Amino acid sequence: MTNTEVLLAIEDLTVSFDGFKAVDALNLYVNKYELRAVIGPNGAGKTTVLDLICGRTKATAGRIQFKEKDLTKLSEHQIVHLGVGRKFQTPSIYGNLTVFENLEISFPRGRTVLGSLVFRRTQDIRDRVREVAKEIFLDAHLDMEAELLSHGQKQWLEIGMLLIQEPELMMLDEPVAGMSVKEREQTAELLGRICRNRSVIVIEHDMEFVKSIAHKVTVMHQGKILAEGTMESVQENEKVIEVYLGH
Amino acid sequence: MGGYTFSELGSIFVMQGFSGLSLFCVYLLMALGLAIIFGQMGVINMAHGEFLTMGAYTTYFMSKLAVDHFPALVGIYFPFAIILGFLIAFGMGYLLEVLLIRHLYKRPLDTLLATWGVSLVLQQVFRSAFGAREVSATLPAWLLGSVKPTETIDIPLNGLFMMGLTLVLSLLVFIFLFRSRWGLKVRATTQNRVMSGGVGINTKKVDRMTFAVGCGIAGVAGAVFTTIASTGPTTGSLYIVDTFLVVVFGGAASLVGTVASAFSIAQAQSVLEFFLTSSIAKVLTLLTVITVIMARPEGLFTIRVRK
Amino acid sequence: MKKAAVDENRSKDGSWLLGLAVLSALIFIVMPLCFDIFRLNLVGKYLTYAFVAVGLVLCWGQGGILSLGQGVFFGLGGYCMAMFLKLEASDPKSTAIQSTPGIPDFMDWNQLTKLPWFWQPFHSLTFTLIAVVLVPSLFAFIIGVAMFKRRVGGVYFAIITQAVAAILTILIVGRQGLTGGINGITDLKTLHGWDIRTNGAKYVLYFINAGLLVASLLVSKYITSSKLGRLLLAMRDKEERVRFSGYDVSNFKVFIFCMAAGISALGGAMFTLQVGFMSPSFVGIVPSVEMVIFTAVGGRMSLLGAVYGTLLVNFGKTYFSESYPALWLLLMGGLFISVVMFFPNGLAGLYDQHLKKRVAAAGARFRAGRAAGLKTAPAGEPPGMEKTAATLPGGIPGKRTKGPKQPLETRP
Amino acid sequence: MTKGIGNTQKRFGNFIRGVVPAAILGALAAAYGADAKYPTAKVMTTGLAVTDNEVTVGILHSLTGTMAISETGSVEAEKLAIAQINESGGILGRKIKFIVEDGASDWPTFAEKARKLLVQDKVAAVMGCWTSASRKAVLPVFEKENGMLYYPTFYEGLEQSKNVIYTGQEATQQILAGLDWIAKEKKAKTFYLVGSDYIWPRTSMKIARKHIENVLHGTVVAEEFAPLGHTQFGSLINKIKLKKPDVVFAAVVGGSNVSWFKQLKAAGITADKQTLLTISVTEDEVLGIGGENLVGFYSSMKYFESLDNPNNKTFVPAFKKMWGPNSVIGDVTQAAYLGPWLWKLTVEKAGSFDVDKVAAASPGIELKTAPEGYVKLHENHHLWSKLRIGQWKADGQALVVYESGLIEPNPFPKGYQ
Amino acid sequence: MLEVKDLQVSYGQSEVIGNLAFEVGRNETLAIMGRNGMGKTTLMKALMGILRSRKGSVKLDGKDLTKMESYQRVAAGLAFVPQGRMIFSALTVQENIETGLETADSKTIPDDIFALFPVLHEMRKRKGGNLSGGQQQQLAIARALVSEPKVLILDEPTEGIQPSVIKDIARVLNEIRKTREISILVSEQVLSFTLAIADRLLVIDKGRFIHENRRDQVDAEKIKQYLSV
Repeated sequence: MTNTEVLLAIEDLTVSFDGFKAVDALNLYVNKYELRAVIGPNGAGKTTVLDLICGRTKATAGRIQFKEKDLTKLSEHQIVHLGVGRKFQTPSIYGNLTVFENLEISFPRGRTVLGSLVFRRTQDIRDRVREVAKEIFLDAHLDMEAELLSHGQKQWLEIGMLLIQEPELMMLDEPVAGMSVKEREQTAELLGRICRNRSVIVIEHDMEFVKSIAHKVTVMHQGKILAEGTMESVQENEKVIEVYLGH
Repeated sequence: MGGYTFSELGSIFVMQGFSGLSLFCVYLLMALGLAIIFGQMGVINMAHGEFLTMGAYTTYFMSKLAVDHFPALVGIYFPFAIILGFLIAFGMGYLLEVLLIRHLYKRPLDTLLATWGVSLVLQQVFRSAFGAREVSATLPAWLLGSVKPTETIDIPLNGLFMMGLTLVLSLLVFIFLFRSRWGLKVRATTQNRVMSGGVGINTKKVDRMTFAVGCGIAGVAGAVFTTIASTGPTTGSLYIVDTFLVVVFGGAASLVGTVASAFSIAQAQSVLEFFLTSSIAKVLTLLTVITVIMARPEGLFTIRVRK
Repeated sequence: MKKAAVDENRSKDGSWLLGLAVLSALIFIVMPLCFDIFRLNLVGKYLTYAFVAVGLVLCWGQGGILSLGQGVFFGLGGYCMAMFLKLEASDPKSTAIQSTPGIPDFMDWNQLTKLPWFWQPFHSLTFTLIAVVLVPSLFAFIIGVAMFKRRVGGVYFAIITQAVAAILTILIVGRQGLTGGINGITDLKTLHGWDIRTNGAKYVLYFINAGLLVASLLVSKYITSSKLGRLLLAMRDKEERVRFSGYDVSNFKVFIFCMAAGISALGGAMFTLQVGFMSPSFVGIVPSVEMVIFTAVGGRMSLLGAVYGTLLVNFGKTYFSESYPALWLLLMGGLFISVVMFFPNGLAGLYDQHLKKRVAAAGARFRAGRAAGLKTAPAGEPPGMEKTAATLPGGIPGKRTKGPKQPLETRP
Repeated sequence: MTKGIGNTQKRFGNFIRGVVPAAILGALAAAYGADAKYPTAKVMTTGLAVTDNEVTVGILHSLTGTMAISETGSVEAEKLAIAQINESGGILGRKIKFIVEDGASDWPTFAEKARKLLVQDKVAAVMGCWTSASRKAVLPVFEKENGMLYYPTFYEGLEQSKNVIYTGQEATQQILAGLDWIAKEKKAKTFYLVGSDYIWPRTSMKIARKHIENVLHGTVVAEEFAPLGHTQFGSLINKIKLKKPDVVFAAVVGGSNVSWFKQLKAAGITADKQTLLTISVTEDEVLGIGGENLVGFYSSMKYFESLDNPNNKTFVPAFKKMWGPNSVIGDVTQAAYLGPWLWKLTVEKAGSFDVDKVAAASPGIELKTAPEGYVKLHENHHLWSKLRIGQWKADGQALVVYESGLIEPNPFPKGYQ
Repeated sequence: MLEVKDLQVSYGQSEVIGNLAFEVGRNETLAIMGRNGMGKTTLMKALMGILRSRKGSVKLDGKDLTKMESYQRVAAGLAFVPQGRMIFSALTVQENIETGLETADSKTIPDDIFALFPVLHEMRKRKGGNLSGGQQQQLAIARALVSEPKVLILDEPTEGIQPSVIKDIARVLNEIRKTREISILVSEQVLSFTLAIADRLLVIDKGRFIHENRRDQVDAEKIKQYLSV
């Protein structure tokens, strides 16, 4: 890879909790328009890496370069403003708002106190909300209270809430958990579309799904990178087989 | 401080150190019960001060009983008053948990409001039962006066007693929490309520007992406080904010934190008071506590854990 | 479908405005007609507490920020006003008996010979009126920035506000040469030469107070129905999500906390004017908690409910303390407990549960009848059956659970 | 607990037995006497609650809250005085009826209730208030609505109003003679001043300091104020030990008082080693502090329950008969007892209930039956009274060791401000 | 031994499992297989009384557990090893095991537990949170075993665990079944592990059973198909 293509560069990233190193001197580079899958056993530090990138957890040491800026010094909303979106493991949506309102509230306008006071629902917002809703297969449910959506639909909605902000890097923590086969297929297709003009990091357990989407796979174990490469090369890696893919 | 001999200054230093320690004991006694209730269970019990008052009135009542009817017992009633103070506060705490608190575990801030109401009710009950006047228990002679290790040093007996009791009580709480089966259940429940049920612990019963024990400890604190302060219907409200600050400052879930925080707040307060006026000392101490909480929102003694 | 939602929103606001009209009629017409000036003045006093309650609906109900120190802002507003009035009452002529005429009496008693610097600007009414709102808001801003930027929240914030109230009380009481101490600032007489103690003045002040309250309600309503209001609700339940949608959560909390403080301060200033003095007993913890209770009784999510709650509790307090002095604490305590236990949504919740459908149905019938005459009747559900009210979470910070309880743990 | 309840019942029984017959007698007397000599239209021209056989007064004290502790005694004394007045034929042939209002230890509530008493109930006079703060809160109300307040507490002075009669002592009456005595008796030169942090102790200490420095030519080694409700005096006590003053002059109030004396005793500061003069301890406070913690310390008051004079010999039993044998009578309680009596004498002198006339007639009123002895109302609406120093005994009573002559009230003392 | 009838569980409006019925025989090991999100964990939690079921009944040895709280079910003879182990990370290993003694007759940890898991004996003073995943899994099983259950319920015991340890766990489970004569109900995604321990397999999909096999008749290919996308 050449330097110009790198969107996210993580170097020597370390975070320790009470002596326990959840992420240990990690180096990770994600290119523009790349879809990267991160896999690894529970407790390998996958979610913690996402937490570190999006500012939810502060690093003990190391740097996270995103578009020439060091994210470790920024707060969560600043990181979002730079173009990083994050979906949580369990879908985090506003249950008592409608799908429309969920998307609207995520629309990047009126983000300041004053802005939100004078915010009006204009036609361009309506159009954009519909557009995104269509993309995440929820255009028929715009007025449904989000609480009533199925688990998979909630996952989509959260992805939609990121999409509407047009981030350059999207991080998805287990996006297909709880989805039906058909929903998984749809999600795979959605991710394929999404990463056409942005980079995506996906944490997933479902190997088949990872295989179907990822350009490149990173395997994590005990806070470190165990292997990196194509799905095939990773699957043949001895160490990986030992800790993870044994079966 | 010219004009004083070295030994005089030394004595003052010793006595000042002792005042700081007494204050530490006061704070710790107040906070121990709350550290269990708030720290372990997350219940904000604004009526905690009233459980303290309960213990104090128990002592007063016992002392009156002894003075009026059994003068021979005046010298020895006090330990029994402490035990009875514990039992009464424990019983009332148990009742409160059953009637009120258990319905509110999911709404911690609402327990604050409801228990505030409880504290109002209890204050009025005290007032109706014991009158609005402040009362004072007649203390046994062995609790009055001071020991004089040197000519210039006076160490108050009640302070010593309080320290001894604080030590014993802290040890008991420690044993209760860390060395008993019961404590094991409490800690398991605090860590993971669902899983505790899954290994066979009756978490509701644990809650009830934990809350009651916390209240009982407040009762003991109240009984002990009769040696240094008065008892009135509103006595408890004097302590409540300080108590919460001690617990919050130390880090709600950590018993060691509570001890450390009681110690540092007491020392700060006591030293500042010696050099400044009491009011300013109090203001400065509170401000420091707030600033520290700002810097460490989870309190002094918390472990950074993975989210 | 979208159209229906818009209509629904509009009718939601419509029924709120109707509610406001009813409340206004009660305050502006019914109360003055029913009560003599003594009682009306009392009502006026209660209504000043309603400002605090409205502020609490904003920051507690909407924002999930429980402050147990709102009395601080009420008090600061009141003190600003009282300082101006005291300076006016302390002209050299009426204070000729003092060693230093022309300064407030309590300063003279405390051997001050010069007006302290921070009292100087309160000679100006314009400055005072600005300070009444600005000083408490600024104070709230400092607390808010300090706390919310550091993500201190929930119980911790509540306890810290109590500590702040305690600190301020100690300072006011302790620096009595500057503040009047525990006595407060008393014996206030005139506002720009206008005697505020006369019955006429009391009427005027009552109506000004009522007017300001309605204005505060309107402003608050605007805030809660703006995107900011929705964001507050959203961050109350899912703070992380809001943060990761690119919002600086602390800014919004600071804003709503300052708003609440400013509104409370207005109440404080009107209190000073109507009652004729200000004392540190409002800054303390007890009144602050009582004001939270007013809000809880009214319904923590309901702006109008806050006003009703305040009036109800205070009428109760006055009535019971006149009739059964020893009982009112018991009743008050009982009220706290029962509201929390049985009516977590307060009066507003009761209204929603029992009366609303009927009122809404009646409204719908009325409108339907009227609309039928014009063209087709508006279709769909009755306008009062808004979904927001029904799905608003009951308590903080946990939300009302639906169906089976969610398991507490999540996967690690 | 049972004992307390029993007490209340007995008290109430006594009250019924005492008051009911008196009321009937009073009413009878009124039915015959009032119209003839004092027609209502003549004795009252301002719309007060005065009928042909009744006149209404208000009692305004804290029945709840922190101040209830102190104010209960005053309410009891005022009720006793009213019952006795009614028993002896009432006032201008009219029986006194009273309305009790609760100030709830909250100053705005005092103002609200004062306004209610004056505006709604139109009471002819109000016996009430205890703290300066509550008085300051109601003062504008009384001046605005033109009411009459009988205020019982010793206080800081610096006030004088047409609408208030101060039956307690102002600061100079309580402090100066006391300091003179202790300076002379104990050859005291150095003083340590300690008070609660609010206006009365601060003003009192200010006056004390001026007197010590300018008149007694002594030294004030330190002046300390603890926040109200303070319970930890360890550091302060150490400071006293360090300074070793000849006299500790104290004005600590409320619950703090108890902690203060208990901790003094515990730290070994007892009367045999340290002279202490307080202006804030009466028999009421001793009940809370415990006599054993105070033995040998001095209080500067105008009245002690143990006072040996004929008036007091009848007053104390009457009080105990009405309120139970365990009740105690402190300085303020006695001063509160004077209120209704002074008012009765004044009304009878003026021949009218009208506030203006009562205010005008007040100066010069003499009450010879006061438990504290002879008192006289000054033009400034304060009382001439004596100062007494009591030394506390373990049983909670004081031994009066010094008594001054009648002292003129001087609420605005020149040279002390 | 364990008899489940018409069990139905929902989150809010969405039904997660509907009308499940099955039985675990005495001394039988039954495995329930299925992909993530198909309702395995929900079923396990419902059996333990952690989730309330909307309908249906659970009987253990003829005793109706349906209305019981979790701790009562444990007392009645169920024991639970949850997904993700859920050990009490701030308690020591020994304390963790002791929490399981609540319903047992003995109040000290029986020796055979440490014989079964020697590594736990070595580490008994360590905090549970500092153990490796495999050790935690053993700890969770030990904690469940000390309550002397009739039925042991394990929810995805192999998740995130190294293959060598997985083999260990299989061995231990088989040993337990033999020596203690208890029934085991286990939910799994790993077929090899399942085949090593289970007498019978059920496959769950979208909250319903779609396939059943005895171990000797297992059609591995078919089950693999159900388990993959």
